[in-house]
Amino acid sequence: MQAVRLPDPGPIIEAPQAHPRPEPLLELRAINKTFGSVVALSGLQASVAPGEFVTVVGPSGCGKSTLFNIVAGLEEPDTGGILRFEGKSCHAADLLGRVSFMPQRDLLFPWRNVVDNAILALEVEGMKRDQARAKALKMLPEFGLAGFEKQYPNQLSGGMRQRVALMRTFLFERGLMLLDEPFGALDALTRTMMQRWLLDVWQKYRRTILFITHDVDEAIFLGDRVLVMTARPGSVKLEQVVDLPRPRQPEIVTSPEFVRLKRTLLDAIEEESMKSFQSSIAQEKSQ
Amino acid sequence: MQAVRLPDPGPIIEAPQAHPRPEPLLELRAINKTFGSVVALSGLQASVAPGEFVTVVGPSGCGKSTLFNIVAGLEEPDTGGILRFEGKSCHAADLLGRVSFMPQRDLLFPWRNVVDNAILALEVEGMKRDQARAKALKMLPEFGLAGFEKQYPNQLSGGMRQRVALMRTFLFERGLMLLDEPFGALDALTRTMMQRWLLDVWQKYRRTILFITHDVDEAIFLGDRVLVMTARPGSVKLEQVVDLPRPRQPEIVTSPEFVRLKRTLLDAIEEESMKSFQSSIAQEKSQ
Amino acid sequence: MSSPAATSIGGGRAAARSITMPDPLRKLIRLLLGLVLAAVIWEGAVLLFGIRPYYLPRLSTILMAMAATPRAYVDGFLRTLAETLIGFASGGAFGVLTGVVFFRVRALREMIFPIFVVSQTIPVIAFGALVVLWFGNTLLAKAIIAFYLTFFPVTVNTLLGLETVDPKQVALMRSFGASNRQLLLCLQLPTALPQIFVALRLAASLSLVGAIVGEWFGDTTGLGVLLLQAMFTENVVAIWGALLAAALLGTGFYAVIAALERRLVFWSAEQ
Amino acid sequence: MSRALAAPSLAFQRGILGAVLLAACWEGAARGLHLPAYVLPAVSDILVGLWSKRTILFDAAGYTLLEALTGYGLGCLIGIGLAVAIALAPALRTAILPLATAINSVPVVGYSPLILLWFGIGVSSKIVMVAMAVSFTILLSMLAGLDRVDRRAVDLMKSFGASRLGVLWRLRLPTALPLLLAGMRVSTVRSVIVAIVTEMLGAHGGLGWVIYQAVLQIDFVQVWSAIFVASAASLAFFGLVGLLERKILFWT
Amino acid sequence: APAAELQKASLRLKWLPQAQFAGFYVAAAKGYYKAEGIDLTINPGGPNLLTENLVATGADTFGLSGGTDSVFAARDKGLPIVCIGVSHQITPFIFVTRKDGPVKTIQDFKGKTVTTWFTGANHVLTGMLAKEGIKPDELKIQPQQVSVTPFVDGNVDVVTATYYNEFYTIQSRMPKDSLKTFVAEDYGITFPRDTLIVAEATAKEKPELVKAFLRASLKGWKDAFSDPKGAVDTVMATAPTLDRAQQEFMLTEVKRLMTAGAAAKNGMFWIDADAVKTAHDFFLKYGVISKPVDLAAAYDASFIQSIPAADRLP
Ligand SMILES: Nc1ncnc2c1ncn2[C@@H]1O[C@H](COP(=O)(O)OP(=O)(O)OP(=O)(O)O)[C@@H](O)[C@H]1O
Ligand SMILES: Nc1ncnc2c1ncn2[C@@H]1O[C@H](COP(=O)(O)OP(=O)(O)OP(=O)(O)O)[C@@H](O)[C@H]1O
Ligand SMILES: Cc1ncc(C[n+]2csc(CCO)c2C)c(N)n1
Ligand SMILES: [Mg+2]
Ligand SMILES: [Mg+2]
Repeated sequence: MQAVRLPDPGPIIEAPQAHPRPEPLLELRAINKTFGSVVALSGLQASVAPGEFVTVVGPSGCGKSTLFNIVAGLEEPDTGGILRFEGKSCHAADLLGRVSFMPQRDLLFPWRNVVDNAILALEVEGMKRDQARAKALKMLPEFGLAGFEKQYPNQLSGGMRQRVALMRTFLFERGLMLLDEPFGALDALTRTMMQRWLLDVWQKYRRTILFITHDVDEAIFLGDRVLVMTARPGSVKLEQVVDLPRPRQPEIVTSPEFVRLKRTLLDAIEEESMKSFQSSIAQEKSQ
Repeated sequence: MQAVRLPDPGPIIEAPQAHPRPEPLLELRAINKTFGSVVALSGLQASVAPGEFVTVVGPSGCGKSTLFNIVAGLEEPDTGGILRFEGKSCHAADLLGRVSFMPQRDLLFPWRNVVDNAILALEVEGMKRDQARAKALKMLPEFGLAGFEKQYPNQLSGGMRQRVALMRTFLFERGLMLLDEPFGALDALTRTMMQRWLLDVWQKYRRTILFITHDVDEAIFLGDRVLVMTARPGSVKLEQVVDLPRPRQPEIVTSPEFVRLKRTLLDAIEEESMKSFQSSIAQEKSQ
Repeated sequence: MSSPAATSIGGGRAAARSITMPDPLRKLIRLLLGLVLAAVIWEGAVLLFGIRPYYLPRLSTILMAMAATPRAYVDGFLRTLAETLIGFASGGAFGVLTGVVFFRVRALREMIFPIFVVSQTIPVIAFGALVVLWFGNTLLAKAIIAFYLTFFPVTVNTLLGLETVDPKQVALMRSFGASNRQLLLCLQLPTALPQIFVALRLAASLSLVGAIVGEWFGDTTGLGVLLLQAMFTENVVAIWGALLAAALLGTGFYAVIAALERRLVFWSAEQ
Repeated sequence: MSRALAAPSLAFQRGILGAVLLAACWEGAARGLHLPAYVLPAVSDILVGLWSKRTILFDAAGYTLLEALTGYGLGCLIGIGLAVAIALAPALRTAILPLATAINSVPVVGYSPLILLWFGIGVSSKIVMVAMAVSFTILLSMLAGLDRVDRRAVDLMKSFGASRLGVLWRLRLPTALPLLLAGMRVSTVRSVIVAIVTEMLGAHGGLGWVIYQAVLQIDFVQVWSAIFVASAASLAFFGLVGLLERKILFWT
Repeated sequence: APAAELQKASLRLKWLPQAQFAGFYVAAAKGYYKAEGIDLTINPGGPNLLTENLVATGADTFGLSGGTDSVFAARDKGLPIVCIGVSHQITPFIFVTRKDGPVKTIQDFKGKTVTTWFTGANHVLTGMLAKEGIKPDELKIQPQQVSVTPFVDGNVDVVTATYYNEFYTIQSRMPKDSLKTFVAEDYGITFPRDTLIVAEATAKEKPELVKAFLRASLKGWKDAFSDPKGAVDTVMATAPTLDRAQQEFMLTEVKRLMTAGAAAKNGMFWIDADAVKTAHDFFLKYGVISKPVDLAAAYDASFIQSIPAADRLP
């Protein structure tokens, strides 16, 4: 099924067609993933160029986290799919330790303070604690955490926890960052603040980011490109380039171009949501 | 401080001014509430007309839930405030059992199945189980729960749980319904579905509803009127009538009138959010 | 149950399982196989390594000794079972009751709870004479010791469970106009139930300890008597016999409580 | 702030009040009903007896605590070791867990005849008994703790390239700590009681031995004095581990 | 007598059912107590239970308690109990060593490891040593455990045994004739053990009950000795897991202990005033009791003496 498109919502590229940029950092082709009798992903294609900020939206249970788990090296896709990273074909397991992954919840360790949580990945890599801490301390102000380095997670607000988790991900300096709904647990207002702040940080470090969200406003506000996924089995239904100027201002969300993009995406998502709503509602377990 | 307003966003009424409808169902005047040294509400005024759908937005921690607790009879406001319900002045405690209250989380009892959760309030009232169940069973299809009556909450999706909680609230037939962020825990797409469905149900039963949310889109999409609260200590900063036609179509969220209303509200909220963001971030505990 | 949830989530595995045989039967067979295997290892090890019967007799010797005087073991088993059950039931009921009372009346809790704690640091066996003095050589006396060991964990966990009740849920119930009694029955006790069952499982083991120790205060029937008798006549085979009977009783009772728990607090099993 | 300070002190006062009331009832019953010492000695007599026999009781308490603490330490090591082994090699689980549950459901006192026969009447049999009683509790609570780990947190660690051991050390062990320490706290009282019970069946010394001897010498004041000391020792041990627990688990 | 007129009473033993108490079980099984108008319950003992205590408080009517030593101790502490008969007329304990071991005479105990029970047997040992001029701290005296295995394994030089119980176990686990024993009587010491006791109140208020109990018990014991196999059957009906051979041995030995000394002439449960006096003086000397005990009040021979001699002799 095709997305219903309003006239001229910007350049739209069909999913099977590869993105035209020259040397993608990550490339997925014909990726399938089956869990027992559940087909989570089927024939998924996507690519991410270096320095790009790609957002992914799709109905609940469509396989977004599964996609991330594959790219993070945690799950192997079914045989037959092609996975290329930094120009070389590889197995998912080869990616373990090569992309920096931030899961759906912050997953801070309650027994580690802010700094020690932030340097977790560095420690696993084998860096000396002192060295890692020094590195993290320098970064704190940028993450709005200056003065909080000795605090423990249970002393932080949801927004701050999320920033610590993001800092942990940033400190694990890898070519590709995977962010799985980092702001999903935040209330709408805090969320807006965090989005603006993330763009500031990204602007500065220019990492390549693949970002999952449920929120269409968020997907447009942050991304260079939005991938809309189909209902399960998941594949890419629509790739929407977001040609809004950067740096993006908060006011942009009520600008006509933004609203037009939102309309396009909403229509595509609507169709998929409707498909999966009735079935997913019966099956998806809470928490 | 006043809200920054774009030209002509629709009729705006200053907070201290009473809503002009004749006989309000609920009226609050000069309500204060202090917890120890924390002033949660200060000089709050508001009124709700019969059959009206009023939405409330405001920064986290501004006292929205406190307001609801007072109206539900769970907290007594500080002395001096005026509380009128169905035209009569009363204490908060008098309202216990007289408004139907739906708290921020679904709070379903995991040991009760769908029907038994739905009839909880009826049982407390003293209705016979069989009678209550029969009543609930008739309502199930409307709430999209037909065939699920014997399921337990842990077998339901988040959206379904929320509908069971709503059904419990509807079955407790009282003049006023208080819904405290009923969709806060849902993902954005499920949430959209639930909003549409709620409007359908409301259209049919025409209950008076006071509805808290963090999401401006939601507040506009659902409400006849939006109350914007100030940062703590909470009071009503802005009352915004939403003069969009009903029944409201999903497409309305990208319509120019909608976007204009959103802009007005966002500006007002932005100001308050900014005020409370830096302080709340350091103080608010996670979870 | 054929909920959509159940079928779709575990669909693959359930299907694979159902090809072989129903679940409980499979479990039972696996259990029996495990027991037979353990028995063979026991018997084999004793023969193979020539372990002195003084340290570990052959299983067959033990079973034959038990078969020689089956009444002693059957009577002992039933008697100890009765003591255990009475102590467990009364301790459980008292534990829940005090838990609720302590939850409701803070002053009482602060006055009495510390005494409860101290009572649990006293080795019962030390005042066995007092128990006989006060309650004689009755079944009741043993049950009381089982009770003494049982009630405290239940009190603690009931209290813990009641305290985990979500204040928001309490507010919800009160907004419906619920009375204190309705609050307790509809919300607080069900919420505490999983915690209470954790304690009951522990209490199942403890009540058996109480019954056995209670039988050391002069009695003629019971697994504790058999154990003591065997210990002081240096009859290792009889010690093992009594131990096996106690193991059967202990494991069986524990399994029953655990099964009851799975049935009654079905909702927390998923977590 | 002031209320927060006042609340625990009120609780403390009530606790003291409860203890005083109990002691008064006891004293009143013993004196008022002229109960002889072999039925129930008065509290005051017990305290006097406790003071006059303080060296004997103190030595005995030391003896018992030595057994209890050594057994406790050993039991903790065994329990934790087995749990970690199971965590590292899940295949072990099916072998160890059913066996442990079966052994654990038999009352420890049931094993005392065998342990006394095998390990003699000295301290070693007490240590073994305590270690047995403690290790199962620790194994089960540690396992429950290790299993409580969030799968997603494990995935996160793996995505950082952490090995099995790295995940265990940095994630699973800290996650297990709260349940482990709760198990350790509960086990303290148990370890002292098991040591005393085993001493009563045969020993060279210790509080259980003192109680046993005192009964035969018909010295019930001494029996009760020893019980008081045993209770105090258990409470001290319990309090110490509880304190340690709160110190270690600062984040809960 | 019809059931309605039966008087309820209980007998507390010093330990679990075994042939050591066969006569009482036989009397109960054959209805001798009922015939005397007593509805008797036999309550076994256990670790940490003290017969004197239970009888003094009235929890039990009759008691078969530790021995003369524990009766003295009880009287010394003011427990109102009276001894109405003595079962074992001579010391039931012996001290056992290996024939080929280093201990040839009691002088050789010096520096050796000796285990004993601190429940009365220790006094016998101290007495024997004292007669030989040895102080207890010259040897390593240790509490004896449940098991005789440390001795069998050679970890202990001298072990304490009762004739009827541990001595049997040792003999069954070591070659015959490899053992040497030291007997208290050879050193001029006799500690009569297994005393029958009642509360002072019972003795005073229900002398007929006491006499009836003694009559029935004596009958039971006479039957037990004339039909040992039947007596062991009766005991094992209560405690079926016991070892028959050991119980038969025990009954033989118990018969020897119960009919030794003055009992040979005066019959069972005879209270030998001389032996009691000797033991009393010994305990006083070694501080086991704090002050002299009124022997006339503590040992009341009138009940046993009231029974015709023929009924007392086995
Ligand atoms: N390990 C697994 N075993 C079996 N099924 C799985 C497993 N992981 C995921 N699934 C199934 O695969 C589908 C896709 O799951 P996934 O978590 O990737 O969805 P998602 O798009 O991230 O959903 P959400 O938006 O709710 O996070 C779901 O139906 C899920 O139940
Ligand atoms: N029982 C109480 N005791 C002390 N302080 C309280 C209590 N209830 C609420 N508060 C405080 O009052 C303020 C308002 O709380 P309230 O829960 O009403 O905010 P809210 O607007 O509902 O926030 P949110 O959007 O996060 O739900 C907060 O600072 C909170 O900490
Ligand atoms: C007279 C006499 N004294 C001690 C023992 C052996 N023993 C040592 S401790 C104990 C248990 C409690 O007293 C037993 C039976 C015996 N057999 N007979
Ligand atoms: Mg996901
Ligand atoms: Mg709230």
